[in-house]
Order: sequence, then structure tokens, then C-alpha cells
Amino acid sequence: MDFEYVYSAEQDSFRREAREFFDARVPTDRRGPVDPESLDDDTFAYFREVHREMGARGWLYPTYPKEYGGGGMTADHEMVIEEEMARRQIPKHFSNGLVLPSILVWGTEEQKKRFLIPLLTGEETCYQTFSEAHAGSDLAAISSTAVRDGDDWVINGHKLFITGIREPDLMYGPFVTQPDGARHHNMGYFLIPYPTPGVTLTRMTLMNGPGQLFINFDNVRVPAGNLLGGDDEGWQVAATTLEQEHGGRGAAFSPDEDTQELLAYVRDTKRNGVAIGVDPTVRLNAVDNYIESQIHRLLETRNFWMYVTKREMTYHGAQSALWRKEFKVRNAIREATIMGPYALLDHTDDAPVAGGSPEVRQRRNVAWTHPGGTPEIMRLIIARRLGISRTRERAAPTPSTATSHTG
Amino acid sequence: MDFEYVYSAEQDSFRREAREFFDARVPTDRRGPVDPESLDDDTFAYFREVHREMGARGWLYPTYPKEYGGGGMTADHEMVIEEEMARRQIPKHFSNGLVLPSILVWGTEEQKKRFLIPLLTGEETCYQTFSEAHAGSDLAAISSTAVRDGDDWVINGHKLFITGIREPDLMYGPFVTQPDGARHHNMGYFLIPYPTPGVTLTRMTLMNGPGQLFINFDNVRVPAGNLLGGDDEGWQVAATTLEQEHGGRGAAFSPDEDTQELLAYVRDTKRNGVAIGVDPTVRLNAVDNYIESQIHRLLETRNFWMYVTKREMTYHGAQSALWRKEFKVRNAIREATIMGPYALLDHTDDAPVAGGSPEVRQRRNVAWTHPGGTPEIMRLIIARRLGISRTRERAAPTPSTATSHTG
Amino acid sequence: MDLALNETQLMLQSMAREFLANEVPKTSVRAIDESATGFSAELWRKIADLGWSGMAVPEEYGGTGNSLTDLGSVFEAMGEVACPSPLLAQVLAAHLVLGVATLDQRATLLPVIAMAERLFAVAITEPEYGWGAGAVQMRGVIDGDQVTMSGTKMFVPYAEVTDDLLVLVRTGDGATPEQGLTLVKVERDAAGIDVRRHQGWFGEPVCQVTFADARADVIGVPGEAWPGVEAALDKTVVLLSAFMLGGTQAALDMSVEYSKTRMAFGQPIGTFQRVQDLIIKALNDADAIRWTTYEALWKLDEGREDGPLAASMAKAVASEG
Amino acid sequence: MDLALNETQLMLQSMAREFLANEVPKTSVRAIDESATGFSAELWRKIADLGWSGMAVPEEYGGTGNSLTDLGSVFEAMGEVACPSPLLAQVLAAHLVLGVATLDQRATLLPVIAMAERLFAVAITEPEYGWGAGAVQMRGVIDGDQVTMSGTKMFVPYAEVTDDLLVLVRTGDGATPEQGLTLVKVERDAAGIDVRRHQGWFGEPVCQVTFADARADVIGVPGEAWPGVEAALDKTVVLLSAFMLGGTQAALDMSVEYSKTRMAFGQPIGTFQRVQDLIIKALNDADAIRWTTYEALWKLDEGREDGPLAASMAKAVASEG
Repeated sequence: MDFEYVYSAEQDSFRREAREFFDARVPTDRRGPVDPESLDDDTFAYFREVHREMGARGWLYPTYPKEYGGGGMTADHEMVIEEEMARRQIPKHFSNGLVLPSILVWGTEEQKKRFLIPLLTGEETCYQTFSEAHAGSDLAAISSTAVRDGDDWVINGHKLFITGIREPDLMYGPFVTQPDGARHHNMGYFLIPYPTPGVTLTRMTLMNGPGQLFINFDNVRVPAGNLLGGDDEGWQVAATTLEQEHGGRGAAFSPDEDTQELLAYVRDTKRNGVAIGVDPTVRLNAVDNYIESQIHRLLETRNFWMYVTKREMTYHGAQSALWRKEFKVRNAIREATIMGPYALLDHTDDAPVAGGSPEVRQRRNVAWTHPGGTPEIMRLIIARRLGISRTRERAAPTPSTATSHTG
Repeated sequence: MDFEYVYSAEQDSFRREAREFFDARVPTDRRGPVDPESLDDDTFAYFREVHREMGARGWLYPTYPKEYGGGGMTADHEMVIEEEMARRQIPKHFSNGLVLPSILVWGTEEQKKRFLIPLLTGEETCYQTFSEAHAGSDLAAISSTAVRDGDDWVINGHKLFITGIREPDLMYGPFVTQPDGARHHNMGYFLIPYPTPGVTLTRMTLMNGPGQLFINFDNVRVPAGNLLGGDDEGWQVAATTLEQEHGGRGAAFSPDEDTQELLAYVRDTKRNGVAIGVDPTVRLNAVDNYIESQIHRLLETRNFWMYVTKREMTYHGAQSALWRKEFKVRNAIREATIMGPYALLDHTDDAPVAGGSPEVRQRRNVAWTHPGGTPEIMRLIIARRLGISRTRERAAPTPSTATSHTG
Repeated sequence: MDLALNETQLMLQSMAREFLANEVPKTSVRAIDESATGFSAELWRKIADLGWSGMAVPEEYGGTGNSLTDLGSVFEAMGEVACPSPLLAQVLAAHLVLGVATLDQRATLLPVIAMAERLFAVAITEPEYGWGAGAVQMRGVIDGDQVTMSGTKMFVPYAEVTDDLLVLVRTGDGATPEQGLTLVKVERDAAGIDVRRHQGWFGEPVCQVTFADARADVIGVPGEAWPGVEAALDKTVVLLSAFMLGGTQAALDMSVEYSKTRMAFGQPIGTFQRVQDLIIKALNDADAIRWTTYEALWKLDEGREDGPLAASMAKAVASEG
Repeated sequence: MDLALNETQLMLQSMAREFLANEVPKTSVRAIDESATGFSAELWRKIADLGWSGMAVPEEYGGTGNSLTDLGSVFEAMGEVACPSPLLAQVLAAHLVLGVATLDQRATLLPVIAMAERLFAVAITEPEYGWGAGAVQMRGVIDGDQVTMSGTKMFVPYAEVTDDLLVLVRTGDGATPEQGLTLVKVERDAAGIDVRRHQGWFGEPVCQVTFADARADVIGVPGEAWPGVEAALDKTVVLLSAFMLGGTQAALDMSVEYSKTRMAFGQPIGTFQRVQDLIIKALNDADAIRWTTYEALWKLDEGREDGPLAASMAKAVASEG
């Protein structure tokens, strides 16, 4: 066994290259905000441009094929880039990139060229438009429609809780093509440019900030070429997306700033002359926080290892996602227990703890149990994959396991 | 509001009478064993006789009608007796008395006379025979049968996990009378004397001791008069029993020896010269133990108050039972966390803590999540009573809410 | 034994619910919470007109001398709609004056509190916070019946909009941390006082209050405030639990209702055991808060020795849920 | 990065599973657990014949010098069937001798441990127990290369059936509790030693051992045993975690299987979300134990500085599940 990811000479050299680029390109006082949802226009525009430059080098999506605008590199390169970006607190691309594997698996050659290239090069951003008011956990219950009209599809309905900090260039998601069709075989998966006449975006005001949208579709026309997969295969195309979203890929690198900040707080804080860590209940909360974060790192490491060694993953992605959603909430409670009222002071206060990031976690870690499937949905998937549910299912095809379905 | 149960002059006088009886009758060194399931023959016989004498005074089942051998007294008298018995560590009757409300509600006058009198006077003991190997939580799935043959019913099958420390005089439970009948309408509720030819008892060896039985029925004949309710009403008769078992009646008096023992241990124990309570994690565990026990006391108090004031109870009984089943397990874990390995030394060890009762709790509190319905079944009942389940149900009739169904 | 609210309490609670349904709809709660000060003078005036600010004040001082349980039944109703108001601070002020002040001061202050002629905020917590007497370290120097004090109090509810501040300061050192604490009263606009609202907090507005040689009036006996402060906190904290009970019960009721109507996978989500278990957890929380809270209120009303223990338990149960 | 067991470990584990399936059926586990001593000399002989008692002993001392991860793969298999044996005590003895003893003592003792010619039990815990060096208070007086000691050790696994005892005693007082501790070896039958099995414990047999002026041989340098003892405990405790991993995984597998076949309300109980959630909890526990345990074994094998931290974490995760 060997739990350490060992960098090759080639990786070390690539790291130098990446570090030089970021050091030269981004001044050290340029970084993402403590609360990603409070990103200001200037910072957004600045990093949007950085992303374009990264995209031009293939660094935005390093492992995607070069011919479609990716880096054609290995997962190792991706890891190096992620580490260097995290080191400098440079925000990741502002897209929800979960469509990318679906395009790669299900797209025609023409679609791959047309849609992947601007996304992978960072010229465009995309948002995932899945949930509807009456179709959250039960995504198959969506009712927004796409009706064929000549060479076009005409889209009507709405999507909400759409994560996106500004406005996208492209939206993607399933729409019902056959209202009377069988469940899971009655929808198509559409790629919808923005702006397009009939699409309106409204920002939602939620506990975790203004980063989510309500999107209305009123007779929106897209050409037939914007349908990904067959017009009854939308569910299957979405499944490829969701497989990624549910954590199927793992990570060799799981930064753990939340816990590091808390441990530093415990180490450095005195109250009335006494280090708060002398109280074993403080230590217990801090250590439980640490342990649960370490377990998450190990589950992610396992998933990464299984993914790159092409082992058959069953419950593993959903398990890690479930653990993350739940331990982050527990850890936010532990943090508030240790920090007391200070955990609620945000970054605009005079002297917030750790720049106000604990306050962000108090709101965000609860809100973030929802996107990409609630804990209940993760449990449902795990039960299916363990074979103890009424429904049995196998993992959906991903770029790691499938050759293109249409190519 | 008034949370205190105030004793009347009459009750105080009755308490003096009870205390005098027990003091005169039971020497102070005569008490039940730390582990009820390790009751020796001598102690069993001794208290069996005490129970008979109590029964003769109507003190064994004080609130049951005098005409059937009960005490014809109030719940207040019962409370006084329970308190006095607890004070002297005198074991309660060795019956599972949950059949009693069913006989009272569903029995004919003749049945009440014949079956209630010996039980209520303590002449006889009875065991509840419900569970079968393939019918635990799903009690309605029982397959042991009762077939009418002339004036008799002929019983075949088995029951297991039957709580009973020796041998009963009477067993009671549902048996299938109509194998092809509709679920919940295919069984009768039978009262089966022991010994009866064809009944064999085998003791089961379980984690919590030898106190449970496997009972086989091989062509066991009982007369028609031993059927309680109609031959398709067994489920409904059992529901009256279960309503009690699931905690419907509450208690004004919830002794809390487990927690008191733990608090005393924390107060009195030093390790290497330092009181263990200086460690906040010890205090935290002890206080959580105390709080959860207090919540249980309050839920029981509420149920008692609702019962005696004839308020409509819905989820309340199952809620208290669920809480009890779950907090007792959590408290056993807390106790083991505080006491460490000492929590595992039993009463036969040289110097166990609190006479070895923590060790009993380590085994018993897990095992006791099962009898009378698992936590999962309690949850199912609560959901039904809240009206959020597929199945809706109302509470079964109890002596508090129903007049006799047959009388 | 009687676990029902009495007629007075039922009437108080039902009147409170009617008032709150009319005057504090969800939109208005949101608007007040998001306003610059987090405070609505208009709503506070209406609450005062109902007499709620006088409930904790004895009749002889112009209040209605209600029991804590009476107050609890109102706070429960307020919690149901998350009513934003400084009532708890005002009630705490009443309890503090009753627990600490001289008879003359009672006669002066309590009618003002009861009629809500002035609003009172209470400043105890400090930057290196803690909940015992030892955590009060801000210094004051006694000068006759006044104190000159400097230092910082944190997380003070409604300090930005209050008329007066009741402040706990250390004016001496005794054998125990409980000794040497003095309660003082000062106008919020007095010289040497600076108030800044904390940012990011959700819920009631809380402030940092800085004192620089601010002069304030001593309430009660200098250096001997703690026992009265502790008793006042015990009483007030259970009213906060009653408020949290209302909120918990309202969330439970909403969840039950939603679980019956929200459909997923072709059935109401309440039919899923995972959803049921979330609701059962909330049900157990709500009932645990309810009975620990009302028992504590009853014990405090009865003046039982274990009232403070019950109060702490109710607060712990309401906070952890 | 490679998270798979290597070929050696896979072979060891598969041989272990085969052996255990044949030699340690459920009935035999039960019989040994319920026997008078809780120990089967016959099974122990077979385990020794497999060479498992020598796995922690370097080749130069007659063992096979396996890595901790190798040992972990065997302990995992033993845990799967809850195999009752004193192997962990024997391995701890090997680690103690390696960590504390002089070279001469190593040469004498390790081959005996490796071949299981004698069984070793380890006595550290005392009545006023604790897990740090400070909790070792039983006194011994050094007399040349021997120690005379009196006092009580508690919860000593297999002390009733062991040949030798390794005992940690306090022979001096230093600036820190870590100083002044000496490891000694004594035959269980020696004068002044009384062993009594604890009653009620489930699992391996544990004993109270009383010493009354018992004479024992010093192992290693008097007064300086602690660092070696701590290192030995770190290593051994992760093997216990591996054993618990096996048990947890076996319980999970049984639960999954049972949930597919046990019917209630007309369907396999695994289709109920409440049952699924119990299984998912066990799945998360098992995987958390698995990866914290194997990472700790790897870190200790690699001699990493954070090995002891990882060892404690693995033990905490395995114990709390």
C-alpha cells in the first residue's frame, strides 16, 4: 500500500511552470472573496480573464481532449493546477462543468466541436438547469417541455435553484419531449445558448447568498443540433452528468481549510488569559472536526484511486458525497460551539474570525446539502448500488468507463 | 400548570399502610437481583409468595376492578405502591400483564371472572406469546394456527423471544384461524393455560440473559371459551394490548436509578487523586445522560396526565417508548465512556461498580430495544398517528377510552 | 398535577396569536430583520400597548405582575412567527431591576420599563466571553452613586436603538469572581459610549458597545450585583426557550403539512421513512423543549430550589435540539 | 499511490481466511469464549504453527519480519470471524521487547515469542486507570537487574493462561510522568503473584493481577521504558483496529445479506429506508475504519512522523463507529 501521491519529475517541472504563470499573472492581493457568493464585479471580470488565459493553455480543463479545447493532459497535471490555484486562492472557473462528460460521451462530433471548445477554452461559461419547482429530488418529474417544430425545438417552462454567480453563455438540462411517454424515456437533454429570446433570469435570495437563479423559458427556440443524445434519452444523458456530480471521480487532493482554520483558532485563542484548548470539550469538538474531515479525505482518495485504476465503482461516489454533505453540517455546529457568537460575524464586521469564513460556513454548509442531490438521494443511490433497494442500478457511463455512445 | 403530583392525606395514610406491610413482610436484605434475569430459585419463590399476599390485598394490580381481583383503587394508590416497592427493591409481579386491558375490553363476563381473577390476585402468572420466527416487527405475518375442532381449538406452531423468567400459568397471543383470510382479519386471540399437553418451553440464551423462551405448540387443545373476542378479531384484541405496551399510559413516577448511580459515581470517584468530574467531557456525558432521562420523565408525566384526564392520545405513547428505547442505549454508551472498563464488570466480580448494574445495562439496554416493538416500529406508529404515512390509524381502544366491546 | 395552561394563559396566548397573525406577517418579519437597525419602533409601540412590557413588572410598580408561565405562553406565540422585538431585553431589564435595584430605584425604573416609555438593553458579555461571573472583566470605578467605566461589551441586543443601557461592570475584586460586580444604568447617548452593530449575525440585531470613561448610575448595592443578575438571567433564559419552542413547533407543523402535500416519486414525501424520521426528530425536539421549558417556568414561579437547574436544562435542550 | 494490498498481503489474508473458515467456525468461537479460561491452547498452537506469532519479529530473531500492514491483513481476517486468541498480546510483547529491551534480551526473548514457545501477557493498566504514563503508579524497587514490586494491575488480557508477564512499573520519579517507568518480565507462576479473572466481561478474558513483593527481571534500561512502550502501543493498537475492521465488515455483510432475505410486510426489509439507513451507517463506519487503519499502518511502516497521530485516529474511529 502507498497512500502518498508521488510527484514525478515531469509534474514537478509542470508545477514550476504553473506557479510561474500564476505568480506573474495574478498579484498576491488578488484573490477570491471569503464568501464566493459575494464576488464583486471587478473581481469577477478579473478572474474571468484569467480563466480565458488558462483555457488558452488547456489548463482550465486539463484532462479533456486537446482537439476540443482541453489540455490533453493527465489527472496529475490537473491536480498540480488545482493545488497551485488553491495556494493562491484563485477562484475556479465560473461554470458548472458537469455537462462536459455528457457531451463527451453522448455528443456527435459536431456537437463536441461546437459546444466543448468554447467551454473548455474558457471563452464561455455554462450553468446546469435541472431542478423545477415540482421536480427536485425526483428529477424525472420535470414538466418543462421541448416541442419539435420544423428544424427547431420550442422550449417552455422554468428551472430554479440554478447555481450561477453571473450569467451563462450556455445552459443545459432535460426537458420533456413526450408528455405521455414512459418515465425516464420521455425527455431530451438540451443545450441552450444565453441570451436567447424568451429566456429570463431572476436572482433568488437565499440563506447562502444571491448565487442562484430562477430561469423562465417562454417559447424559446433552439435548433435540432442542440439536442444531446436522442429525444428520449435525456434521462440517460443526465445520469452521466449526475454520476460525476455525485462524487464518482474522487480527488487526490482534498484541501481542508475549514479544519485548519478551526485548529489554528483553538491553538491561538485565549479567553481571560487561558488558552481555550485547555477545555477538553473544545478539544473534543476540534478533534472530531479533524477526524471527520480526514475520513472524507480518505474516501476521496479511495475514489480517485479507483477511478484512475478503472476499478468498478458502485456506492463509492455517493458515499463520499453523503459523508461530505453531512460532516460539513456537523463541523459547522462544532465550529459554532467552539467559537461561540464569533462564528456568526461576517467578513464585513470589524474583526471577524479567519476573515469571516466561519460565518459563511454557518449558512453555506446547510444550504450545500441540497445541490447535486440531497443526503436522502445519496442514501437512495447507495442502497440501490448495495442491491438492497427495490430498484437496482448500475453506475451510468462516464468518460472513464464508456466509449462514446454516438461516435 | 402544576408538574407536581400532590399526595392527598388519604394517599399519605395509604403509603404508611403499604410501608408497614412491606417492612413487616420483607426483611431489608431481601431484594431483587441487580440483573433481573439472574433471579435465583429461592428469591423467585420468596417474591412469588409476596406477590400473592399483595394480590390478596388488591395491591398487585391496584387500579383493576375489585370484582375481578384488582384493587379497585386509583392510579394514585398504584403510584404509592410502586414507589414503596422501588424504595425496597422488591421485584414487580413476574407476569407480562399486557393482556389484562385486552381481557377487560374484549372479554366476556365469564372470561373476565375466569382469567382475570387468578392473574390479578397473583395466584397465576402469564406470558405474552406474540412473536414468531418469521413475524417479529410484522406481527400480522404470524403463521401459527388455531383450527376449530368441535368445542375446542387446536393450536400448532411456535412462538419465540417470549419474556418470562420461569414458567407461566397462562399464555396469550394471536393465532391464525383463517389462513386464507384478509390480513388483520384472519386471526383469533387465545388464552392458553400452561402446562397443557403439546406445549414445550425451551430457554433461549441471549446477550441479556436466559429470560426468554422458545415455545412450541404441537396439537394443543384449548376450549372455545379461551378465545378472546371474535375468531377474526385477534389483531384488534392484540392492538389493545400493544397500545399499553407502547407506553400509552405514561407514569407519574419514573424512577431514574441508572442516572442516579452514574451521578454518584462521578461525584465519588477519583483517579490518581483527582475527581473524575474535573474533566468536562465526563461532566458533559453525565449531564447529557441526566437531561435525556429527565426528558423521558417529562414525556411519561405528560402521557400519565393525558391518560388520567382522558385527553386524546395519538403519537404520545409511541414517542415515549421510542425515546426510552433510544436514550437508554445512548446512556449506556455514555456510562461506559465515563466508567471505562469497569462498566463491563458484572455482579459476580470482586468489586463491581454499583453492584454490577452498569454491566447489566451494557447488555440489556441494547436488547431491550426489541421487546414491545423496535424503534423502527415506534417510528412507523408515530408517522401514522401524525397522518404522514400511507396508512392512517387511530389509537386502539383501551380501558380509558372504550367501554367493553362485548359486554 | 395539571399540565394544561390555565385560563389566563390560554387567553393571553390566543390574544397574542391573533395580534401576531394580524400585525406580524411573514413579509413584515423579513422586512424588519433586513432593515438598517433590525428594529421596528412601530411594532414595538403596538407590543407595548398590549402591555407585554409590563407583564414581568409587579402591579405596585405599574405592571400586571404576571407569572413567568404567563409570559412563557406569550413568548411561545411570538416564537411561532419569529416576531422581531426587543421584548426579551426589556423583560430582562425588569428582572434585573427587581433582582438588584434599591426600592427607590425600583419605584423609578419599573414603571418606565412597564409602560415602555424607554427601551432598555442589557450589556454583560465581553470580547473574551463566557457565561460565568468571572468573564465580566470590564472595569468601573465607583464615585459616589456613579461609576466611571471603560471597556467593551459585545453581542448586546438592540443597543443601537435602545434608550438606556444596563451594564454589568467589575468595580472590585473579592475572594470569588462573583464578588465585586456592579450593575449600572446609562443613557445610550451619554458621552463616552460608542455603539456599532455586528455584521453577519442573523436574527436579532446585536452590537458592540465601547465605553471610554463613560459615567453611569449605580443600581443597587455596589459590588453585590451578581446574585440578582444570575437570578434574572435564569428567569429570562427560560422565556427565550419558550420563544424557541414556538419556532420549533412552527417549523414542525410546516414540515408535517409540507410532507403531506409535496409530491415526489408519485407519492407525498411524508410517506418516505427518511422524511418521517426527520419529522420525528423535530417532534421529539419540540416536545422535549416544551416540557422542560414549562416545567422550568413552573419551578421558577413556585420558587423551587431546583428552578435554576431546570432553567439551564431547558435552555440546553432548546439550544441543541 | 496504490491502495490495494500487495501480493504478499493478499496471499496472507487469503490463507488466513481459509484457515479460519476451517478451524474457527462460529460454534468454536462461542465454545472458547464460554470456556473457563476463554482460551484454547489447541487453537493457539495451530496459530503459532502458522507463524503468526513471529510476524512482528525480525528474521534475525527467528521471526518473519513482516510489515505492520502484513499483520493488519491477517488481523482483519481474524476479526471477520471474531477469532479468540492471545495473538495481539503476543505481538504487543514482541513490539515491547523490540522497543525497550537490550540487544541481549532481544536475542533471548524474541525467538521464544516468535515460536510461541511461551505465551506473553502484558500488564500496564491499573485500578485508577488512564492511558498516559502518569496512570502507571504501581511501585517497584530496583535491586540490580531485578525489581521487587507490589500492587495491582487490572484488565490484563490472558493473564490466567500466560506463561510470562511483561509488567510496567514505576521505579522512580522524574520531572515528568514519562520518566521512572521500568518494564519487567516475570513468570506468571512466580511467588507473590495472584491472578483472578474479571467477571462479566464479554470478549477476550481479562484478569486482575496482584503482586506482593514479586521479583521480576528488568527489561531494557531501568526508568526509561516509556518511549518504547508508547511506540509499541501505537503499533499494536492499529492491529486491534484492523481486527475491529474485520468484525465491522462481517457485521455489515451479514446485515446486507439478511436485509435481502428477511421479509416483513411482504417485502425484503432492505427495501425499507429505515433499514437501509442502518446499513449505510455501518457501511460508512466500515470504510472509515478501513482507510484510517490501513493509512495508519502504512504511515507506521514508513516511519512517518505522523504515524502515532494516525494510529490514535484509527483507534478512535474503530472504537466509536
